[in-house]
Amino acid sequence: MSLALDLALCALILGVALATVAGSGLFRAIVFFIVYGLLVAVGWVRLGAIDVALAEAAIGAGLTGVLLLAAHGRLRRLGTARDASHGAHLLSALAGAALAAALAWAWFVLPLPERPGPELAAAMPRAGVENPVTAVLLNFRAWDTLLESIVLLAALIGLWMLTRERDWSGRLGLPQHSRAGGVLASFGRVLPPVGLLIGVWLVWAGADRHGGAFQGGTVLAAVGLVAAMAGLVRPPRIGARLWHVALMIGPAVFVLAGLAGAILAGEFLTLPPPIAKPAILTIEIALTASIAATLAFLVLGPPEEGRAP
Amino acid sequence: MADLATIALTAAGLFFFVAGTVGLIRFPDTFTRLHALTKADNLGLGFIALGIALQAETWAQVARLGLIWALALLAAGAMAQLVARTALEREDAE
Amino acid sequence: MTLWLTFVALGVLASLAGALWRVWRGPREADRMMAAQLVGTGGVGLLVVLAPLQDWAALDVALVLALLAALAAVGFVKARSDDGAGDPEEAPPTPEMMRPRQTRHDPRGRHG
Amino acid sequence: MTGLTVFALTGAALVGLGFYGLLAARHLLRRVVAFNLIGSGLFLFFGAAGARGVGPDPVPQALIITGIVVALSATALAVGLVVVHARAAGHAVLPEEPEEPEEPKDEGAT
Repeated sequence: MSLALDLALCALILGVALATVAGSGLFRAIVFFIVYGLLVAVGWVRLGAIDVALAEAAIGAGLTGVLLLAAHGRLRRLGTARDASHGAHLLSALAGAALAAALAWAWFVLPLPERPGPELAAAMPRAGVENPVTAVLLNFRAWDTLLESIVLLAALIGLWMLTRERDWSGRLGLPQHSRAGGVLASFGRVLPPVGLLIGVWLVWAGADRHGGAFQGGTVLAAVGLVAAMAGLVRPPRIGARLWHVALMIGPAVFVLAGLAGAILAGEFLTLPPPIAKPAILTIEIALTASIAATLAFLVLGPPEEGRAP
Repeated sequence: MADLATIALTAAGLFFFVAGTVGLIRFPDTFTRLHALTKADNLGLGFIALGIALQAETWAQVARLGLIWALALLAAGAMAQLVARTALEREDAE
Repeated sequence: MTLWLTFVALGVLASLAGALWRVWRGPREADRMMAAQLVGTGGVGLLVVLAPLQDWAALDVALVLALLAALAAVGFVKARSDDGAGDPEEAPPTPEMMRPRQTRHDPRGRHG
Repeated sequence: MTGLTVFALTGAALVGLGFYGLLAARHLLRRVVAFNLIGSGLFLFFGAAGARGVGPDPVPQALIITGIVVALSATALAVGLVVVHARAAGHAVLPEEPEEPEEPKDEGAT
């Protein structure tokens, strides 16, 4: 019976993906992709990966949708949102099918790994946190996470480099406005306090249950976007010093903690057990701020001259 | 007893979900569809959340279910108003 | 109980499939968008049902989904406004908008 | 166990679908979306592989979470590039190779 549930869910996921790829029209593809993110989040819950489901729900069903819809709007105003039909691409279809078949074959021949990772189970008491996913992210594989937070910054710098000369000193994204007292403005007033609480709680709970800097940061970014789109808060300019601090503090604190580990434990990014818990919490809070700011700015896009309200 | 109530409530919730979808498929224009779905799916989610709340193990779970429903109501209300207004202003047909 | 809740979850999934039909069909962008909204509410409902079946932590995911349910719709009305940053309520209602609903027909009002 | 196989095969099929979309789609934004499908399919495959045995393995989960966030940042950069390209070139559709491009469908003019 629970297999029926998985089969039905996966059939829907595949159907939605097929509609995204094969349907005509850019807008339809975008809406299907938003729906796709939603269903995949449910899929992650079925797989028992709640931490991933939280990230996918916030990003796949939330931020990506805003990003793509805004891009569609920009392209439409440029007169370039028309899709061209691509007919039947036999060769591409064959290539896709071959790739899928190869992966399916790999699944059946893949050797079953030794479960659960004995090293991880043995190491958990030294991690400083109860949630094994957070322990992996911020302690055992901290290198990955540190470099990942730098990749985010690199993407943001790349995006900012696309700014037109005349827009450079403007505020990020389009100048948002809304009718005072209207539905959008009221919504933008009611949602952020609740979202702020949920985001902070996700970070806080991430140490011992599900959640963490990535999930909480994404939720905070989404909340900030709602407030910005409702015209309640104005996005900063590229040169805003305070926001530079917000963008950099995550990686900076991470590196500092890594150096502290190098001094105390003799190896960069190794957190000795006595300081692991406070160190992880500090990194996590700083990282949340940086992730939230970076993701929100990435979705807002480079500054653009718009019609004055 | 709680199980029976859960079954009745989730059945009602499922009914409203299906009714909302049927309305979304069958109704003739954008605005009647909008009406059908905002009414039906919010009631559907409300009944399901109530039914599941009876199975909850802690009060924190009940509170979460209440918050989920409140957020869904807020989102659906705001979204229905805004999308309807957008649809009124623009006669787009893809 | 498990059997019944699984049945409810399957029912919600079937209802989602119906909403997906409307995303496919449109015909207007608003139709697709609100069908996607229904899928979002359905996804929240599905997660709520999964909570006792599988893991109560599914409620946390449902909470995040419910919180961000309107994000895409807000993005849509924004992107659809004249400058991509406006609010559909800013313009005063036109006489055309005030006409009784019955006279307004979908330009390509196919249904069924 | 079988549920995992369902998800893994779904992931494999998603990678195939996304790859097809990446090669066949002509609008640049649709290629970006197709690329995201590939990534998401790989994550599902990887996640299912990591959940075999006793329970979900936290190491793949952690990698997938960072992967999802990096995918979003790459998508944002790609979308920015598409918009800039459309602004500069006046179109965002790749030309059909040899034959006459067919009349594009009207997609949503106001």
